[in-house]
Amino acid sequence: MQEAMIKRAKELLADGSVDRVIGWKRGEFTYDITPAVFTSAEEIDSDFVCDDFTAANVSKYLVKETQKEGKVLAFLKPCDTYSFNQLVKEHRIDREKVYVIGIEGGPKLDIEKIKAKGITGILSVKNEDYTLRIETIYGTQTMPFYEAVLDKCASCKSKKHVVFDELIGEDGDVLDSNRFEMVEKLENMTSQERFDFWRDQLSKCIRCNACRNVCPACTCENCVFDNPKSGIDNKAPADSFEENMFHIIRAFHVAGRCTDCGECSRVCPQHIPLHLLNRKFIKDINELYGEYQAGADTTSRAPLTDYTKDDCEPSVVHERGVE
Amino acid sequence: MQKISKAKLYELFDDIASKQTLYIPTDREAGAAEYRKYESGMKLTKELNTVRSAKDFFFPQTENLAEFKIDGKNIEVRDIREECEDFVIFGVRACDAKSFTILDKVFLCEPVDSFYKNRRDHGTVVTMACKRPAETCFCKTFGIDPTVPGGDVSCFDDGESIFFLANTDKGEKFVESISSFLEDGDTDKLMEVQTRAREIMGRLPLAKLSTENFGGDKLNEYFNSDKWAELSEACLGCGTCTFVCPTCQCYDIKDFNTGHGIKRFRCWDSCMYSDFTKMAHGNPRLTQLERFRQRFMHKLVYFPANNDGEFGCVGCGRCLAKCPISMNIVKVMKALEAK
Amino acid sequence: MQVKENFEPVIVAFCCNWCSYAGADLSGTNRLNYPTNVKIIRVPCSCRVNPMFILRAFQKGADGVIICGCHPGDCHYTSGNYFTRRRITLLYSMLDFLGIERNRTRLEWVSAAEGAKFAATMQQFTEDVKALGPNRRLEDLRCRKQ
Amino acid sequence: MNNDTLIPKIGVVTDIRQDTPDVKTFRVIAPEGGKVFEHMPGQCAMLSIPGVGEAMFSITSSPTNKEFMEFSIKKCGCLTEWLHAMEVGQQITIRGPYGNAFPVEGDLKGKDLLFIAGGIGLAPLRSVINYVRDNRANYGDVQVIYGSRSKDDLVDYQEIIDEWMADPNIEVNLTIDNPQEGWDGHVGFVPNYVKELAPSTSKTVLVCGPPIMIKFTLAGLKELGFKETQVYTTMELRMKCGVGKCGRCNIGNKYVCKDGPVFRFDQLGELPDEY
Repeated sequence: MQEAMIKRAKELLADGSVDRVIGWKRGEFTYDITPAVFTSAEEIDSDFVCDDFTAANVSKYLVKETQKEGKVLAFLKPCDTYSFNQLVKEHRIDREKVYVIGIEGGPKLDIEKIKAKGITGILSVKNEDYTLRIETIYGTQTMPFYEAVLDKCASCKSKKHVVFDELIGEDGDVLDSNRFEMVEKLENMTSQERFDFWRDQLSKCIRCNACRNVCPACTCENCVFDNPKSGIDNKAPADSFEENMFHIIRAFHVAGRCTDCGECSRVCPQHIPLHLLNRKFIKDINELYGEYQAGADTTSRAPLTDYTKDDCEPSVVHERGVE
Repeated sequence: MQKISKAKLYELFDDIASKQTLYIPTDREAGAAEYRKYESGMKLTKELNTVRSAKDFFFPQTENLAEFKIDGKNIEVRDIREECEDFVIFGVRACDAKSFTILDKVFLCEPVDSFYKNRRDHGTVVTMACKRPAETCFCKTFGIDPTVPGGDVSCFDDGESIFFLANTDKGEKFVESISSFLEDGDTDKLMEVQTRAREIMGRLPLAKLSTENFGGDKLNEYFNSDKWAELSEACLGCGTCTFVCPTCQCYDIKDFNTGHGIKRFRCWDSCMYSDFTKMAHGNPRLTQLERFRQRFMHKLVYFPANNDGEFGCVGCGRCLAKCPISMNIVKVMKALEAK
Repeated sequence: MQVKENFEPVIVAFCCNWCSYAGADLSGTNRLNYPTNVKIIRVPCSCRVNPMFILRAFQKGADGVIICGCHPGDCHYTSGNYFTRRRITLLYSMLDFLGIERNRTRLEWVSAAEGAKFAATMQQFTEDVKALGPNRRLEDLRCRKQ
Repeated sequence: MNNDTLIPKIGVVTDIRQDTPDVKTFRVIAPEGGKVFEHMPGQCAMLSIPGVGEAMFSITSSPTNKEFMEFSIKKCGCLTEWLHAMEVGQQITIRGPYGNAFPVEGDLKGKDLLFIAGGIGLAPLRSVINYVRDNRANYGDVQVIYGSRSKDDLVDYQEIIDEWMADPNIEVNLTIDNPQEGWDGHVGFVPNYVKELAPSTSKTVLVCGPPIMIKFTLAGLKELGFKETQVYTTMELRMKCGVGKCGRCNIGNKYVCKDGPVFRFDQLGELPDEY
């Protein structure tokens, strides 16, 4: 697929259809891939990469890119197309300035999961028929491909591109995923158990803001947590309350807009399962206000900017089974 | 050298912990280690290093500086400092141990930061030599030998025993205090382990990375480099690199109104944040390019310019592993060097 | 959770200016009692209540937070309380998900004519929160009074 | 434990003077009377209202004033709005002094001095001017060129009229940006006025004002034949600690709070253009 992408990117650059290409750039090692903008065929030839580690969602970069002159070619995986659509819907991306090529999605690999197996000194990772052959300074190791798949890919919601100008490879379908499994498991715990679970997780937070800054739904020019006049601006979780507040408010601010792309959990240096908060909102919205997938289209009203006269009362929360 | 058999190590930990607080690196989950207060039954991690650096012990993410009581027009300032209790950090890697000396240059120069000094005075750093460096390691670039890790006491693991070597007075005292657990040991095997580790260091992917093109005299050369735009393009402006970095020491001072007083605290801050230098009348670092440049210029040029050529990086590799977009100091160094 | 002998909770009530605040007023003029634990914050409309307000109330020492607005369909601004309903339902659900006791939060529709309902609601809510004891799970330790 | 510079002292505001529509000058003393600490002209102090914020302000009074310190503060942000809302008797917190000072006891001694200020930029220079006036024998000619948007925006106008202009030992040239009723002085921007006055190049210049004014003034001075080594200025960037540790006020490897705020232009020229 990488060859086809490079070929197409160079064609489109050469005939002037696009001025820039946004994709991924090779790093020092086999896995440290950086999103990058390419402007020439030479750059693409030497650095462009699309492989098992190109998990980064590039759609948020298009907010800045479409503010510049000229047209940009973006390679979007199915999950990225949802984020892209949502940003178009919110008028953050100028659709006219982007040429979207849909590419096949994951599953992509999580280097941290490989390292968690005690594998270190990694020189290369090769997928040989769904067994990873990992060359290291300390010799060759193998592990099953599926044990190293990113969490966000393991619970993939859709292989369908909701927006594209052309496709490389096949388009897939919306999947019947198990993505709410963990949310359900937590819902069935007692309140104390849930509290302990989240305290344990959120206490790891170092407030690096990676989750916020990578999130394609977080595109505010000035975040409420950076605004000294909001009264809640803070740079460090000085108290457990602030850890909770940051994540509750952040999840709330993207509720109904979060496409469940899973980037927040992918980038968290402390492995906090932040996507569970977003999924809880998605699950609630689906159950209480009807199925809704943010980013699936650019026209429907978002659940939190909409209402019906016979919506349920908040007392549904109090009437749930387990306390 | 004095040693203890690995089988008896936890007995030693129990003993140390009965006298003062002991912190050891332990697994929080597979692949993620952190320093925790030792309690019986806790096991040392097999990971090379912790996710967060050890700087927290001396420069915690948040700490209270003072308290204020406000009564009408009057303010009362309360000095809430207390003498810190003695503590021991076990298993610090050479890179982190070196980071303390870099932090010392900032916090212990005049005017001395008493909050930092208080902790530094009461903490004993027991380091552990590296045997299995990771591909992201490049401490050698900054002149660190991870097989001789420094700190107050250096520890070496030859597979069967842990050897203790005191480097400072504080270290001597510590080794003295645990002498009943130690016996004299033969270091032949240890030398083998060391030689092998050094040999691996030489084969690491980043082994050839050098600082020769960097230093305090390179300010104008690199500040105006046209590489910054490309390098900073993908930067998210998050603070992951700064917060996992053992040498990043920028902080913010903030007030919190508790409803019955004001707590003034300081917390880590990141030069990558958009409001880091924002003032009422403007911001000298308006775009991510300037902020990104600041971080790397500080480590590679400004810091050595102010500190006799010492670099503000120890090559621990945390930013390589943790940056959400995998942009890091190694890529920056290589890009700037390329003519 | 252990309930302290003489624990008196702090209840923050966000009341919409047009209905519930007037309802509170009416309960006062009718000399109906409601607990002094309740601190009323008047808001122009229940949909003015930002989720942050609720969290901040807990941070600064509230043990329970109740939002009162016009009955659905009666909003002074036509549809404000419909948005409130969705928003607050989701927020309460999220707080529940994080393990915050669900009886610390409530939403009630109280009209300007329902002075008695206001007093009864506050009475009941205060009792419920009292039974839960002090807010510990969503507390800012720095704000705790020594 | 020793005193830590980060733990502030108390200052009492004993006088508040409305200088211009958006500048007030605050007089601060220690609760027990006298100054909270000694300083040199050009140095700064961290003022704060706990719960609101803390910021760096230059000390506008001269060190020769042994009774109090003064701060001229323009209302432009969160903290300054609070400071402007203060009443006499209010306590604030204060720590310092921070930064270097104008070399009044070094390179400036015996020299002819030219002060060029724009708007609130007079605040740090006023400290030097009054210091020089009180140690008049140590310095040569003294000339002050000061401009503002309007007559109302001239900080410390009363002191300028009553004391400086009445002082035969210094020459004061005032200017305002636009003509105004009741103003018969010079009208025009400071950089142009400097060129018109064409001061002797033997003078050492101390300049402070908005960045754009400094830029054009420096260019004008160079045209007149001044060298960069003759011109001093004072900088301001966002600061938190005041002692070169919090890491945000650096220009290149120099910290404005510690190595500055006073820089000579040739020193500044060696630093990257990031301020």
